[in-house]
Amino acid sequence: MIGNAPFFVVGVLFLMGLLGIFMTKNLIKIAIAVSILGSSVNIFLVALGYRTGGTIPVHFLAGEGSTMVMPTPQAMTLTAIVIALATTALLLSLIMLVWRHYGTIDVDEIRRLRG
Amino acid sequence: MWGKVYTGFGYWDASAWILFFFIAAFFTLWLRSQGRSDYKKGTDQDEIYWSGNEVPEDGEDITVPASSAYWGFRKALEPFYKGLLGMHTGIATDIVGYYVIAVAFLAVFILLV
Amino acid sequence: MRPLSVVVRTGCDIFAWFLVIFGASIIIHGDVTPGGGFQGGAVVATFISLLLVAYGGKKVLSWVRLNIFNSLLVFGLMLFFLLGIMGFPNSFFYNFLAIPHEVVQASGHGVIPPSGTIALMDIAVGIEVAGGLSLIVLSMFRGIRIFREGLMEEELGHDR
Amino acid sequence: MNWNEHLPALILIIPLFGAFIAPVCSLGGKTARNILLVAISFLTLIVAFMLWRHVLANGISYYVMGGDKFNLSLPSGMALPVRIILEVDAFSAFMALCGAIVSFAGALFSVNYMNRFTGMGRFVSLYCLLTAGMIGMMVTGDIFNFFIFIEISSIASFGLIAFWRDKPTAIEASFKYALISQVGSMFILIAAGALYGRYNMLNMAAIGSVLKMGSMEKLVLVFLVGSLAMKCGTFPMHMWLPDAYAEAPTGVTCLLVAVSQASLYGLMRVCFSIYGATMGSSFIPWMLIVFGLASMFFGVSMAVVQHEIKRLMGYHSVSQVGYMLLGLGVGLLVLDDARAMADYGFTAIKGGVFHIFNYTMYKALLFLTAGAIYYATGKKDLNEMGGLARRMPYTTFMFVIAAAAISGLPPFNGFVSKLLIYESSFAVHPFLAVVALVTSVLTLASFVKVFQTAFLGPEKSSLAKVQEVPAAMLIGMVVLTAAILGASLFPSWTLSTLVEPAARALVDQSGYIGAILGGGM
Repeated sequence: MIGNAPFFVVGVLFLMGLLGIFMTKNLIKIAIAVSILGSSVNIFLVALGYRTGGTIPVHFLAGEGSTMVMPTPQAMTLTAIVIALATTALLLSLIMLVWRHYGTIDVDEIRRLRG
Repeated sequence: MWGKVYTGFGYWDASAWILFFFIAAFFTLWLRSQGRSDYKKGTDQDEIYWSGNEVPEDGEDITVPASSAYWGFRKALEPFYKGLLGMHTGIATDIVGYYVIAVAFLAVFILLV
Repeated sequence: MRPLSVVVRTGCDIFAWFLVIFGASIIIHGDVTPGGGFQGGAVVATFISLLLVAYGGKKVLSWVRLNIFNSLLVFGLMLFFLLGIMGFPNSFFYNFLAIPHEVVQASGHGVIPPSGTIALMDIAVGIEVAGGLSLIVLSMFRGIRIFREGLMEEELGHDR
Repeated sequence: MNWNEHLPALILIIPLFGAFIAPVCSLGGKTARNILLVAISFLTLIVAFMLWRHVLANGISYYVMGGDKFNLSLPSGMALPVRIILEVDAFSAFMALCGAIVSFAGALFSVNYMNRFTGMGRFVSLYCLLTAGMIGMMVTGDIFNFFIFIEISSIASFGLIAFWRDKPTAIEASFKYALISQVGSMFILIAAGALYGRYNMLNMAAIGSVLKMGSMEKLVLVFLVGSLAMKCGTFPMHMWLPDAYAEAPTGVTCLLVAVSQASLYGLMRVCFSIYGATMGSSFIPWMLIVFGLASMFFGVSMAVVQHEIKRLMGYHSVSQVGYMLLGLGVGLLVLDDARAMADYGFTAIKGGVFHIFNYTMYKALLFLTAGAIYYATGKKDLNEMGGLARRMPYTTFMFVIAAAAISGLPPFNGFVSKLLIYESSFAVHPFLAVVALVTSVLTLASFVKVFQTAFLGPEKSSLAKVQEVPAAMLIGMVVLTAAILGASLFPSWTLSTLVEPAARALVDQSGYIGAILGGGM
């Protein structure tokens, strides 16, 4: 049961991120919610990779242990973090430009394109 | 290369269509060539016929703009379009909302069936 | 952003350089320890953001040239790319420098086999990320400053 | 060394190299940069063509990044494939060819179209990156790499949609796309992670070989299908698409069409090659059909009432994607029923795949003609146009061809693929074919409206100085027109060489799996 705790955290964080996107009107807060969503997925990946009693996956430093933690999910997480960083930077830059053009960061008022 | 495309119920042959096109073009051009070239220029005979009305000098004002095209169609389907246009609010979180609802709908129903 | 107090600035003067060294250390040891190109590069890039916070944008933007970071970015990318291409004719990204660990242990030079192109790629990525993240921070900051002071950048031919 | 073996890697290397070298090249001035843009996309096209020829001649080709040899998918003692593997079957090669043609046309068009704007070094860089991401999505054989390439193409397209950053609407469209695609890619990443946690591997073929349906696999399927359907603009999730297509610079819109097809490719890869016959229930095929019908009908009925030219075409993209979903969904529905498959299922898949080719070509051409009108007149609203046919005869000619093809008028290629879809979906239920026919009629109606208001009618005094667009833009359009006319005049040749191998590869799940798991032993 306690082994599943990370996945509960992942679920809660994921729902928090989704709710944050829908419930808030401030664009910056929406960007933060998207980051929370990304973090929850990263926790999910890291939690998947862990094997109980596993050692580090560097062959020469592993010591006596026979099971190693798979490095693939960690590599996936790092890649996902890099991508999340790029998108966060882009989202924040876009929000900056939105504020420059519209004079507001209320998501309900940024709707010149509709219909 | 010029063969037929079988659809399982019938077929489509581009070369037959092209043949038909040339035949039709031949007849059209032949009919056109039968026209008389000895009409009197500068008289009523070379005026534009516009449903018996006077032809306006500048056509710019009497064109139907694009947003008025298919006015009747839109009028007849007004309730439909009201709903459809009401759906496209253009708010960013609504767009995400439709997506998440669609995924949630799929997720619930695939587990049920 | 205004410059902060003299205490902060002195602290920045003393400690900011160590961030670069720390980041470089992470980059160079990327193949044997946790960390690597991206992490080390991100640490190096905090140097610029620290300067921005402590000294304010006006001064920092007059100190730095964006083209330097741009060329760091391109240089890192091209180095990475070149290392990938040198894997031909075996395959793209083939590790052509790697030495199997039996050979290393037989020769008696240490226990950790050289990782071949992985370390070099870490360095390339480190340079690229350091340049790129600094560029991101500086450009975002410049964007805010242009907006604040009403100096819209000159844009050619944008006919709305 | 034999370059043919390295083609799957080369097709990624070339646009990536272009993206990285572009900042250096733009120091050499305008000409060097334009030459780079066109040369890179042309080289990509050539490599895509060679890859397609190679795949047709030698079967599925795969490539192990960083392996001792390019085809060492199973190193000694490994039961599962390791390393990053690119796998190109006939369907991927077909899609990559379509994408490369569109990328080339868009690059040629952009040379003149973007001439008066600053920041072109970044534009070239992002354009090449978008091409690389799009082609990467099509050639990768690994579900996590698919996520990476989808993100590369998304990030590049956010930048390109917001390229005119002094236009408020462009920023708004880019923000909307960024938000929804970020949420969508998180769903894709969760799905990839869940598959990894379950089966300890990420290779699509290897996952497909061991997959067993359970609750988690069902959820993974839903997440992947939902997110990728959003990316290609299916009905309830389509609202970002007209905004983004209308506000991006036109050369980019043309490429975005191909990028949405790459998402559709991913959707089909997941449904046919990973899940395939093990999918069990017919829920997902029916949902694809329903999504397809909804996109077709509602997309086109929104398009009829638009009066901004690129936005109208954006709604048509929604409705055209519906045809492909209908065709491929009908094929998926009868995947494990050999008799129905031979009867009409394979025809539906052929129709869907052929429609992908046709759609990519004529929709890209339509966007390019809209861009040419914008370049020549500076106007986007149809209300302010009129009588352009006299001023821009070549553009008008190509617009007519593209509009006839998209409305499914015989003898154009759109008619052939739509005919295949009508006649095969009719066998499932007549209602499907009826909706498809009504959609086709409404498509014709809305393009008649565009043609009549923009090109016909009396000349407006405000448009008296309009001239035909420069030659490079026309050449970009001619490339696509030639593709349309070729597919129209030789439909059976196109079907047998281009479409049928792709459709056969899509259906052949065991072939896709066997190529990876049988190699390198």
